[in-house]
Amino acid sequence: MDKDIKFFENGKRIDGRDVDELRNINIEVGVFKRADGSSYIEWGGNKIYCAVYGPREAYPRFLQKSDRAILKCRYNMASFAVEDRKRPGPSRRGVEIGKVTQGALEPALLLENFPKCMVEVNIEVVQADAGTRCAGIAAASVALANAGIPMKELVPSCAAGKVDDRIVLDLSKEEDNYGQADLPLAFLPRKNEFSLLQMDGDLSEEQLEEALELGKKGCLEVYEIQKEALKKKYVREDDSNE
Amino acid sequence: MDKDIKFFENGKRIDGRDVDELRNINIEVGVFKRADGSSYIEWGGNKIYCAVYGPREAYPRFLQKSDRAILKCRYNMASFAVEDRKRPGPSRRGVEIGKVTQGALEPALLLENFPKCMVEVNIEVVQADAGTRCAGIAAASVALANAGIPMKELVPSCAAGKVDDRIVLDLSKEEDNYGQADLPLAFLPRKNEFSLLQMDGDLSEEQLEEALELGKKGCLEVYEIQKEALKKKYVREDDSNE
Amino acid sequence: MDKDIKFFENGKRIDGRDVDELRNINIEVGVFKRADGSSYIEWGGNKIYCAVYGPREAYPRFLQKSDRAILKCRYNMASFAVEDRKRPGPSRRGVEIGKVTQGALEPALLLENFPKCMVEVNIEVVQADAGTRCAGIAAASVALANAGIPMKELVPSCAAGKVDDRIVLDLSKEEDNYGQADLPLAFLPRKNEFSLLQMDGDLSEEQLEEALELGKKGCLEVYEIQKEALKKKYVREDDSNE
Amino acid sequence: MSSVLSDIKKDYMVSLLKNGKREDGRGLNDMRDLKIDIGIVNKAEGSCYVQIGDTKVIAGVKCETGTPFPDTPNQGVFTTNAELIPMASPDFEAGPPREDSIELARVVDRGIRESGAIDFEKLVIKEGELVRVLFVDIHIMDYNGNLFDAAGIAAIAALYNAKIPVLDEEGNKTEEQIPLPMRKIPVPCTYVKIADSLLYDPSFEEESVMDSRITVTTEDKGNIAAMQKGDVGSFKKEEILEIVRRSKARGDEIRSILNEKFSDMR
Amino acid sequence: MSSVLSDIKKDYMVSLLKNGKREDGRGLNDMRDLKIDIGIVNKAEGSCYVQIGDTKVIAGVKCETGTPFPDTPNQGVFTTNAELIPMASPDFEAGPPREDSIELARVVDRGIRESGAIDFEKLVIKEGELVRVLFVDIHIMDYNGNLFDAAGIAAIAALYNAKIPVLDEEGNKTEEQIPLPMRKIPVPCTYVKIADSLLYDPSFEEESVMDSRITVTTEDKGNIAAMQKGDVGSFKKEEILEIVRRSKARGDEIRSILNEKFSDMR
Amino acid sequence: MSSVLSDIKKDYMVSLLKNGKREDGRGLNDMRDLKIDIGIVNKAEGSCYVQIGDTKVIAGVKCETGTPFPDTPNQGVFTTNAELIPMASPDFEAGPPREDSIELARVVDRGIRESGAIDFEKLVIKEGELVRVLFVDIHIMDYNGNLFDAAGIAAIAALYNAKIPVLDEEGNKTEEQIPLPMRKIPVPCTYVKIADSLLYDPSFEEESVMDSRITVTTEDKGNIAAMQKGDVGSFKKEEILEIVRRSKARGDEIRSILNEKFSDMR
Repeated sequence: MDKDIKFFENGKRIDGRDVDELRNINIEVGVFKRADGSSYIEWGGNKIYCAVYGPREAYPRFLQKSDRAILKCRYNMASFAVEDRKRPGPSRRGVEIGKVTQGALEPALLLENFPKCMVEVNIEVVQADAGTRCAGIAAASVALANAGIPMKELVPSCAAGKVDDRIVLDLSKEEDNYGQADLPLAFLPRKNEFSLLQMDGDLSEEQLEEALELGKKGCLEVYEIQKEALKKKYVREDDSNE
Repeated sequence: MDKDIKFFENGKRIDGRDVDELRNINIEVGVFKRADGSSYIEWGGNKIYCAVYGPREAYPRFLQKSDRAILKCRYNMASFAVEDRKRPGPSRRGVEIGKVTQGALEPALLLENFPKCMVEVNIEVVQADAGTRCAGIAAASVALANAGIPMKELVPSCAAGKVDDRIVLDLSKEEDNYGQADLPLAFLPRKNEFSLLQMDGDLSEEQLEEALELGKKGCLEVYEIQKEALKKKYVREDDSNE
Repeated sequence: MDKDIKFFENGKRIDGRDVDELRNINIEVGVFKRADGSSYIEWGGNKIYCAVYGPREAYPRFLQKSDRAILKCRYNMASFAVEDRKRPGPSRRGVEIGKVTQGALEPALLLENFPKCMVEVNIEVVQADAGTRCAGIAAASVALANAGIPMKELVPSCAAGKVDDRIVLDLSKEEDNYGQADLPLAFLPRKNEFSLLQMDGDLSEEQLEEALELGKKGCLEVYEIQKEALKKKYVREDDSNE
Repeated sequence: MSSVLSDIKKDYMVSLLKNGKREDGRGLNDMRDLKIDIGIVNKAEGSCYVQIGDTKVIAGVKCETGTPFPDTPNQGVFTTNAELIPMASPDFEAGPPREDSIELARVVDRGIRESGAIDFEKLVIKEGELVRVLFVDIHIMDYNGNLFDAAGIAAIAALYNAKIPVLDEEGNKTEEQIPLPMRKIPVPCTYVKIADSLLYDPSFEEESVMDSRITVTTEDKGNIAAMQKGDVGSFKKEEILEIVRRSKARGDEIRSILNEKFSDMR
Repeated sequence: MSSVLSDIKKDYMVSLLKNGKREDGRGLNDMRDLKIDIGIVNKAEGSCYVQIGDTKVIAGVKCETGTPFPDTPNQGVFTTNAELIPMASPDFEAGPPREDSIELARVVDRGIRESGAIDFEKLVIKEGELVRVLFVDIHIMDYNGNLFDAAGIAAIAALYNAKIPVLDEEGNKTEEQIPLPMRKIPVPCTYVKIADSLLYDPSFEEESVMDSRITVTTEDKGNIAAMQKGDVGSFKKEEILEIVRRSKARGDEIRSILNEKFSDMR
Repeated sequence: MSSVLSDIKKDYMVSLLKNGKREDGRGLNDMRDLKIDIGIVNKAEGSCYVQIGDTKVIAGVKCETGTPFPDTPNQGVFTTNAELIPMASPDFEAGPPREDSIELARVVDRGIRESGAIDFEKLVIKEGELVRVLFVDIHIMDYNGNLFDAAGIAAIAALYNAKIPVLDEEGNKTEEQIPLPMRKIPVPCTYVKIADSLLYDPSFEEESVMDSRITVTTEDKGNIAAMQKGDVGSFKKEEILEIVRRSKARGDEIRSILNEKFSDMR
């Protein structure tokens, strides 16, 4: 769906970034009182909240698993988060994103510690600007840590993509709409494996390899931001406890 | 939303009533066989049935309260009850009216006698002509008595309102549509408190006080009609038992 | 709803059949692996699959009967089974057909052998060409036998109808659309009773009697086809077991 | 009902039936008291309250304009809806229509549609573009058996009661009103079978122990316009024909009651 | 909460209230910290984040064009929706709007509509044919009591924040933008009654033991535009009038905060 | 399945896999028998029955006309729907589409859409006003693993099978029929990982113990059009690239089978 758009000028992208550069990301931890864990992420123009509840008894009961907790992930977009008003309530797109979000986060969690329980992740997109699912996963992983859910590692996430035949990191809205491919990824840094992998568009095998490498690099940067956000939260709390 | 309507002529309202005069009200008790209690009210052009079931075990179970019965109130309007056909099934308006109806009736009931149970009130508007929620509450209270639900007192209900800057009792359809304020009330005569209070339009503090006074007077008249209806029912039954 | 259609020529119907002649019917047994019993029927232009699950514990539990299994019948039409695309998902027509299908099949089953259980019949119309409910019932009865559900007898089914004032067997699409009456029947051969009987159109008492007779004859022919299909299945299996 | 209690009740009924008696004292072919109040809802285009014994239903007709279905450009649109509201029985739940109310609505609908009761071509305003859209909504208020007959009678009477506005050339409503183009009076008659006895107009108690149920809708000439075997069970050919004969006679009686009321209306 | 625990908590609160104190140290007529952030979502036509204590809500305004309702051909369309999303409380479930969120949306809606806050006639593009359609969507993010006030303040501020495109003669959007035709600032004030004490701005804990609740929405002149007694319980006339008086004063304070923010915006 | 049984089964499979074997005797990169029957439903514009081992699906194409989406006025509309009907598995329930069927439909949809298989511009009748609206509906009849590949193959074959009526200048259907404007044949290939082994075309049993799943859709030139990691688990970069390489080869084989069938069709 290429339009007549100039994606690069003097080696820089439309918004001035390098090909391997993330947008600005800021994560706050513990933003809600009711939730067991919560976070707020600003990632480029994305504004996303995440609240985690659990572990608590899984309900309805037929969902319970005898050997571990189940993870429920709900992704919702506010009707006013996008240019054209979205109808309130669940959408097919949101249901699928909830499902792949669960698949991305679950490998990092020690759910076997809590049989018959559930852990609920609620992701609320208040402003959307390309890459909401990755931003949501990154925020959710931090909120899960904030809720004290035992985990092997944090799950960073970010997208690679192809515009104008070049592989770039973290597509902007314009690159996403008119580019050639989008590859949302989540990465488990210690396990060195991808736990989110979707793609649509057109990629050769070589381009895929390049995109995976670039995406991994991006995820590792997000990982640092996630750790920093948690550190800031707990150091601050320690300070105030003194 | 004033229109160019003459609401008063020679001190009388469009339908010939005085400002503090109710429309004609007639209540029948025990009109259904299956229900545990029932009633039928004609109030002006309103025609409303009410059926009460219970107390019986609350279902689904997670609704049960260990220290008292729950009260469920359902308000439904027949598709043919209004000028423009209403889509069959629940509406947002109906859901809210069900909720405030519950709030209006519950203070008068001794629900603590029936832990884990539910009492269901079904209000069916067959013809609507302004003031259906008040008429429904008045009918429901009588049907609850007919069902033998223990209660502290009956709950009369009626609306006050403002048209042409004057406070009037029991708005007609035209007064409701083009008047300045509507104030549906339910009143607990023994407790001397209001258990339904909604209002929309425009009222000064003084007008509110006047409207509450007038509404209370109206409720007390409805109270007599409710008692009369029950008396007629049980006296007639006693007669026929002799 | 007669159109200017010539339904008979030289004593034959539009598609060349005699008045008492069925369309071609072919039934295959055991076409699915997951289901406990299954069948596929081609009946004229109808193509219908049937899968049976059970007996297994009835769910949700409040459906359980203490003295017998319940029978659930689901009739679904693929969106592409008809000329004008059908919206996917349940329709009012489908719900009613599921209900009468249950009523047609249940008298032949020994459901009292399985208290608190359920038997589920799923009928999927992949191509529709008049008479799908009868074809579905005939296929379902065979699939129930294939699932080993104990039964008193098979339930054959077929429609009689009236076109051009004559009683005919097994209406074609054109006869159904423009004919004068449709009478879908299911027949219990041993009990000599009808377990499906619906009718719409215009029939005199005498015409009804004639149609019931003709329908019974048709059902008995379908009965032979059902038995043949089961025989073929089990003889073949016995062969392959040697 | 627990099956033990149900068995005991059924045994009792069967022993009564052996002597040609029913629990409420009626003969096998008797109807409970029938009460028909036409025109009770003045906001509806047409309405009717029907009471058969303690079963009470209300039907209302509303009329809008809309586009015809593509395959019937020269016919008005007709929709029947039934609500088994929680008011009517402790077993009815609120929410989307369940299979019972769908079957009820569809059986009533077919009886009216297939009998040719309404001249649908007269509901066309502009062929292929604009037609009258009729809604019959049936509310079950008190469920004590035999909903099919009560709903069917209420629906046809509400249609005969209905007045719709005459439209001017642009399709706008005028003050003038006309009745619907009605041609026939279909009447449904419902029988249940309990241990080989055929009972007309079943009560709630009878329905709870019945072996099988059938509804036959006849029209003015005595022909059958619709039939529906309901729920479980099965019927012999002879039983079906016997029920049809009785339904014709019963239908004629109810039709003359209705006809009288309709002429009172004018 | 189990009723035993609930009783103990209520006893404790009542004993505090006897001394004019609340669990969190506030006076009976005090509001928790109020934070209002206007214009936080730039994809929305207007938006506002409101925090009252730990209760956090976001309201967004979107504007489309569409046909007016037949009975108000000369007025724009206005719709309020509230989502009590599972994020905000362990007790909120996803799915169709429940009665609580419907009541919340309808009370906020009435406050704005009935106060005449919006000049609906100025939202007409072509009378009877094309009007602006306004949606206010309210998301409850963290539920710690007093949703009505938080949602009502967020909604009116988002409306004042909203800019909509000027349309050319064919009804197409131009680059130019104008604010909505706002006229008034309705402010809801919610009180609960616990054992004869009237408490402004109830916390979650207070709501969980309250006897009754009431919301009074006043407008700029001090008149009442909407009221709603919520949930169970009842109020004396004197209590109602006292709450109205307090709500007028409280409403004026919040209105001046809002007015200041609105003038900053320009 | 209880987790104990599941563990035992998995241990058994893993021990087989160590020797490069699968429960059903296949090699790790082998597909079960593939059967493709094109054009089995003559009421559909296009249709295809696909069987992979015991997994059976049917896809049908219907074509209507309608308005394009506002942001793509020069493109037809394409919708994919999948129904995991209760027929196919004791675990599928009737009702609104569950997350599994939504994911299935969306993955099939993206493979077709993103590969450019359909020339959507040729589906425009009048730009911005009237376009062809294509529906692909996929019915899962018997669920025995690997729905993604079966559904994806059935969908693309049904589209190639489809004939739609040529429209005259007023947009009315003529007798003449043309095939859809198809350009490419996207083919999905699904692999699961069980204890570090990568298995093509997983059976139901294999899916029930898998650690992770991935679907790669390639198009005619060998490029990737869509990918989806499904369910839990994770993959190394090298595993992903290995699966992509195998999917290209496997995709080519299936494409040539399809191409042969498509040329038979003409």
